[in-house]
Amino acid sequence: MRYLYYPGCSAATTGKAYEKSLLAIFRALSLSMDELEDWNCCGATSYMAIDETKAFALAARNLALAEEQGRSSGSGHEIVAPCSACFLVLTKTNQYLRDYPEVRSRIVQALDAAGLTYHGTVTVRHPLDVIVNDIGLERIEKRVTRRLKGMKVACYYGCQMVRPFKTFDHAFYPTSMDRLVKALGADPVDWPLKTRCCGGTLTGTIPEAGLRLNRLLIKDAVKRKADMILTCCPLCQFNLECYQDQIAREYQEKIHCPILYFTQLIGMAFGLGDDELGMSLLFQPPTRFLGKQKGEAAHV
Amino acid sequence: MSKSNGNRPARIGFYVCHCGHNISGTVDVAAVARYAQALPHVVVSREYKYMCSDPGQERIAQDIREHALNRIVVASCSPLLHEHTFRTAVEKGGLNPFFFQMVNIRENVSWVNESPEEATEKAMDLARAAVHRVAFHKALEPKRVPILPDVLVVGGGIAGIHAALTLANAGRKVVLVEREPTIGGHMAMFDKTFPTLDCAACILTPKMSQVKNHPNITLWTYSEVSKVEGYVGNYTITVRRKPRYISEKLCVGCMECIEACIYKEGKFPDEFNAGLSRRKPIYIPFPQATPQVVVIDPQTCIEFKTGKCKKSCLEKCDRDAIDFSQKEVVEEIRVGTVILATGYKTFDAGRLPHYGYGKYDNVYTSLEVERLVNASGPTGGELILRDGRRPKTVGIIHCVGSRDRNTNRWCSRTCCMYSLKLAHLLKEHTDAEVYNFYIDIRAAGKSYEEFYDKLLEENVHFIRGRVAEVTDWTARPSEEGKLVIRVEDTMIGVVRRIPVDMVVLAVGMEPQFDAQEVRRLFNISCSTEGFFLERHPKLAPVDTFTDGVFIAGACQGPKDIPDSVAQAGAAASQALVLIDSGSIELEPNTAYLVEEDCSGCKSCLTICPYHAISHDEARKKASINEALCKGCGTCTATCPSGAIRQNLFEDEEIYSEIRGLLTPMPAEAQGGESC
Amino acid sequence: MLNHGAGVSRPSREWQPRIVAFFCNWCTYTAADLAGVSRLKHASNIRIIRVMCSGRVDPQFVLEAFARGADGVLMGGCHPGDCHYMEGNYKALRRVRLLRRMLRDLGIEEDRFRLEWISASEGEKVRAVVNDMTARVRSLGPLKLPEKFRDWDREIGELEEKVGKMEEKEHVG
Amino acid sequence: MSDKPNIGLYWCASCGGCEESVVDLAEDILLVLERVNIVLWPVAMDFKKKDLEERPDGSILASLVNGAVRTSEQEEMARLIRRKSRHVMAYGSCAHLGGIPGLANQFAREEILQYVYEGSPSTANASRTRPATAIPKNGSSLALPEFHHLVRTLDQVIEVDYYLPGCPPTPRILKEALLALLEGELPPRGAVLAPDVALCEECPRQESKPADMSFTEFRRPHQTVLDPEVCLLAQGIVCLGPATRGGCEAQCIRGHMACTGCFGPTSRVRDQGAKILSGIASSVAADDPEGIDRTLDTLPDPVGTFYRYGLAASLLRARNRPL
Amino acid sequence: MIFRHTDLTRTTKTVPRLIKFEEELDLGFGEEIAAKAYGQKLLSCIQCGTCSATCPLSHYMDFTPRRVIAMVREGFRDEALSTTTIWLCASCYSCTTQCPRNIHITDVMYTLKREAILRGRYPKRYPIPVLARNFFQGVFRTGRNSEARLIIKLYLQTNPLDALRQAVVGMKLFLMGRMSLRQDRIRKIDQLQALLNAVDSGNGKKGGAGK
Repeated sequence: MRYLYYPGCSAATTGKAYEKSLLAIFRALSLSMDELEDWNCCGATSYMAIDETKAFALAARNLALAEEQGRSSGSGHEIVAPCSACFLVLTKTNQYLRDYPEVRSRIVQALDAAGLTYHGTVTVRHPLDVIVNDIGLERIEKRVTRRLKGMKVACYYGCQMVRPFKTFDHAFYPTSMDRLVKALGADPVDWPLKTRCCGGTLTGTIPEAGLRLNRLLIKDAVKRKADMILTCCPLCQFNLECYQDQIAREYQEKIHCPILYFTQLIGMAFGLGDDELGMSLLFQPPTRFLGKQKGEAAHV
Repeated sequence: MSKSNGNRPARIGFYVCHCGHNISGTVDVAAVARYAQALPHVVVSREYKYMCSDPGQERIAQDIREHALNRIVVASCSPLLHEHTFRTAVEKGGLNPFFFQMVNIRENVSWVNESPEEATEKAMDLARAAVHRVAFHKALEPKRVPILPDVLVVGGGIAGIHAALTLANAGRKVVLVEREPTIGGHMAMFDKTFPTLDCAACILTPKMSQVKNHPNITLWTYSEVSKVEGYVGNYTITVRRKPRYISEKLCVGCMECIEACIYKEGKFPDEFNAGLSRRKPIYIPFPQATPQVVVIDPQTCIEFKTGKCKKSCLEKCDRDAIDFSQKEVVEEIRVGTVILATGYKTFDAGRLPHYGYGKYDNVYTSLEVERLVNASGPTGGELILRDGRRPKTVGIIHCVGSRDRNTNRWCSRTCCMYSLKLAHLLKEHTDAEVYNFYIDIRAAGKSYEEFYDKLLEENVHFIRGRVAEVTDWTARPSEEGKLVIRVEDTMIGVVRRIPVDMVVLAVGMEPQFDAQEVRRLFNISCSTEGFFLERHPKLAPVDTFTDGVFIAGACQGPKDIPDSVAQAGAAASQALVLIDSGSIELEPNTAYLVEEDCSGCKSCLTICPYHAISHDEARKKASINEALCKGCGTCTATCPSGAIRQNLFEDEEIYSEIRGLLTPMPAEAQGGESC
Repeated sequence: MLNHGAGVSRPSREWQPRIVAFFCNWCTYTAADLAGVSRLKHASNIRIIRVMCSGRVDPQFVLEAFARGADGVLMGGCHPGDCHYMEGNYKALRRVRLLRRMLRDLGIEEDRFRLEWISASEGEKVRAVVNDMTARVRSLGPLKLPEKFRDWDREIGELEEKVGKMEEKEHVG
Repeated sequence: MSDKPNIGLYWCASCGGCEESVVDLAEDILLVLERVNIVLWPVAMDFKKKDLEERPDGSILASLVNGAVRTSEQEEMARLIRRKSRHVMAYGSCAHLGGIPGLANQFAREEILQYVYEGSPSTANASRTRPATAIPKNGSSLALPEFHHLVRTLDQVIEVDYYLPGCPPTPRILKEALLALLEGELPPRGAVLAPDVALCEECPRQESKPADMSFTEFRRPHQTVLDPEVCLLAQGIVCLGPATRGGCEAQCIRGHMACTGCFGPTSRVRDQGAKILSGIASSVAADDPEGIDRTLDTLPDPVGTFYRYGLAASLLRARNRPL
Repeated sequence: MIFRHTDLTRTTKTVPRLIKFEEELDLGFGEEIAAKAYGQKLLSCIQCGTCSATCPLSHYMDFTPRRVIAMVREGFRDEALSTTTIWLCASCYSCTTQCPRNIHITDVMYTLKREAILRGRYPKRYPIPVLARNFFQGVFRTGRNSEARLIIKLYLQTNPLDALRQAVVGMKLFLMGRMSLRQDRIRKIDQLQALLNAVDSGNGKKGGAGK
């Protein structure tokens, strides 16, 4: 199975650790992804508010490039988008192009003007889907060299990976990441907030709303004795991790919870090094736990 | 081309119906009448407000006599609705009823087309086709078949029970087939019934024992229909009777054997108590089960699983009723009519994970609560939750799996009322604060609104809003240890979080799990939702499109007890109408063979699914048994040399209809005054 | 009441495809009734001929319809497994598969001839199929075989007389 | 001699086999000649159009015309014969149904001319000469007949009184028709002078046809070793016998060839091809579209198979195409 | 704040009018918005409130999403476009997924945002449209989004004071290498601009940014 890879704009900055760890575990599984050449911003949700057709056009350019590159290089017609927002926008564009003729005709025209064509053959995938459903938990489990025994993990899916398109898991009670965590030897905590919104860009635009959303997520996870929250989106990770000090200040309470990417946790279980997984890029490295784990690693 | 009825030239009477405004609101009826008047052989052309009314029908009969008409065309509604009506009118006028053709300009035209021009043109096209076709019609004699007087009732819930008793009391022999070990259905599980709050068992169990004891009723529980053959008036039904491993004849229901079972306590989920209690492998579903016969579940019985049980039950039974070697019995019965009352199933609340059913102990379905509040239920009527507590606050969530495009679109009709009833019972049992979360309260039944009124005065909370989630995520210390219901109070326009101890999910009604198989078995249709389809939603609510098969109760759509009983009575009387008429006229649309045209090519033999066609070896020709023919016409379409024909759907008739449809319209509809 | 005067004027209107439909009594015709009862408006181009079963539809009827001026022919039957007569719809399906091939070879586009399974409850599907088929046939343009036959026959003498005779021959009498 | 009734024989678009078949009457032809005057028979004797024109209208008792009508000359002759004859008999499949020439209705006239005068591998026609209706020669103009757009059956051009089916009609069919004509015992006009029951009735293999026919594939005779006794359909060979009039004494079947339908349909059938299609397709074994298609893939040319003789007489008459 | 309270101390002088006259409404507004949101079945809303209850932000909105839908349906155009609701929508799609009538409420919110921008009906310096516009312009110029530049711009344009508050986190990110002022560019920016301009000419309407 070969995939195309769409990093998205945050891969180089806030989501650096995500990209590093994702590529690291792919290497560890001897899988490769070919980066989509000359990809552009997916359009993100902000774009929709200004001009939706242009947002679709931006996404459609990526899809068109992917179709062409996949065909000429043999990388297949599946493109992996790790950022949930990119994943949603590309998926949505794909579906709306299929379902709404008026969207299709306008986008086809615009693509044509730019010398591009798109036939709708590309499938957009999230790496969690690829890992759980294509690679399979059995293979993951086999590759684990350091079972993460005793680690309690709150799996946070956020919104845009599971909604509104029923792509590979339930919109409110997804289980893919929980099953993955189990396969790594850790314990997922049952967490009703796992798909509750982190606030997205509201943390920046309307902090009083955005921070509250973050606070209740972290507090409830901690209350459920989670050692960490696992995320699958750069923005979710950023929101949950980077505002903890600010929350602590504003609400005058202690708040501390490591926020990792699910790919980093896989990497840990695979025994990959901290550097490879971008652990140093975290505000709150799960040091306490890593220490505990290092002692046990030898036994596995 | 020659005309098949060459004796007299056609004299056609054409009638177009306004159907109030239903047709004339879109179709220019007068123009259609004028147009038809100018068609060849049309002698009389009229329009009328309601052709199906007495004066409309009388007009046809009178015109036949006065104008020596020999063919009639009526353009009105669907033939599925009124073809029979008009054929009767034609017959009254002294003509063979099959010299008639109906044009559907309501369902097929005025109701589906908006432009008056297009609708009128279409109506004219269809009228022309019928005028062309009717000229080729032949006189036919309808086939009459006798109706066997016995009736099969499938399903022993309240609808099936009521239908069976009605027929039995009218002196008919009834076989009642029920899948479960006892009759009673869902109603037997209910505690009280709305709006009167009678005890469900008190009104149901006498009827159950009547069924058991009625000389005209043969009751086969733990049995399923496996095959249906034949046609109206003459069905052969195969019923498979599963072994109970207890002789129904010998068992007196003393239940000593249950006591004696080596399992000292119940171990397996009790179906009757919705899984809230445990039963043994040998059990009786509930104390008033009918028949009062014990049953052994081979899935859980040690003897069946290992063959090494000491069988203390066997020793205990002094009537030797227990028989581990009992086998399934296949019975075959012959009946003239069938009533299907196969009921419904409740919506699986697990499909909506955000309501927490199966995840949080204290989330219950309404059916579970019925058992929970019932004196003979798992807790003896005490309201003790799964975690042992008694609830101080209860939330009842309406419309779970109803009115939702993500699950079921329909309203389940009963949930509002039973939720009110449960609210009352819960308050009565626990004095808890009870919240109802509803979208709309639908209390449209006799004394239903009054019941709602009563509940309001009982200080039950009514919050208009559909619940988004039930969660154990707490935002305040006051919510700790509770389930929080998150809902918009749409009356106030604010989102509320309401902590409760117990959540009741008012689950909706769905088609029975095997509705599709039953439908195929009895050759009837289902509506979009999967409930059995009635012949007409208003005029034939208990008939199906298969003659002699009637439907009653919730298998036709969500229904409460009064409606189910009413429908069961209606189905029974429809069956009686058939039985008492002694015979039924069948549509004479059978295939027939013109023997001298047949080459004996055998192309038709495999075509007939009813084996009505055989090859006569001596004459080297095909031979059609018209009694077996059901009139699909597939053989007629197949016969490569045109030797097989079909009454009512002769090649010539259909060709002329096609030709009539497509003959170009004269540029200007001819003048000529319509009568 | 509407009043259109003595005749319905038509020539000014754009070309409208004419689609002849053969619907089985038990499923598709009932579904068409349901579409009516549910007031599901759809294209008015369809003219339904009721037969008991899709198995009754003789391929000759389809050809006759085209030859008489239909621009499209639609057949409707019960879903596989649901035929009121057990398997008439399978017979229909087999004939349709072969007839489509033959029609294709005879220059009649596949979109002009269609078989759909529509159960009694699928009034919505009737609307969708009728609309879709009308749109497809409209985009193919008129078939107009009768006009074509006339054009073809213009090369032989005394066309008028000939046509007159043909019509006389087929007159219902 | 003059008291004997006059008979004409003429051929249009045909292979000549029908002319040949008259000779197949063998010694019976002498009996015929004893009773009639042959006043028109271009293939055998020297007749000019003008001879026919000079005859009074209706002076010929019957003309047997074989061949389909494709050219203006054939049309003109047919009309002339019609005028001069009291009875016109369409003789043979081509006149009756269009016949093999009728298969040309799958192609446009231009396609045919292009292929025959330019495209075919054996054509040497550098100047791309095409037949024309007027060819100037030595100051005057030579007229050639017009090549019509369509092959037509005889009754699509003139009224026909009787039909003698077959490719060619059997001697028995011809003899019986002539006897009926001479004895004045003809059936009502428009009749096909052959039995109105399909061929299976007289087929020697009828009994071997199983009651439960179902096809998984169709075969051509060269693809299989045929059982000489068993129904050909039962062996997967497409045989048009069930949809074709009898009267040919199943000669092809006796020669181990399937019926190709030359006698045309029975009187109840309007379109022979559609009807045999219905009969055969209904018995395909598969009931899913893909399975059905797999079986039908073994029947590559449905038009050529089911309309071997009848395309011109079929409901659609020809492949749909612009003029 | 949940309700728009009337200031009781002043009611004696100015009593707010709470009546709506039919002539003040835009009766086609519901259908107009429905059409712009791909024919969403807005009109089939049964006002059950699921959208509001499932919305993680509804308690910050002046009107719950359900009420906005009611306003749109009934033609309360100006009111609907002036709500904070449409700006608080974080595109989490909970409402869309749970709506029992399958109304794509998130798309409706997008449509309303666009309408509000088009008609200039949003508070000046309101961060969300500003963010959107900056985002839009940045992508048009370079093909990619630079988070750092976007955020800095946003704070400078809306609330410079807040920028200071955020600076701590920002600095930390810069130091870790998780934030950079470098602007990525795609190679074929011409192609991308041609594409976006083609959308404009195809629409015949002006496209917000880039101009």
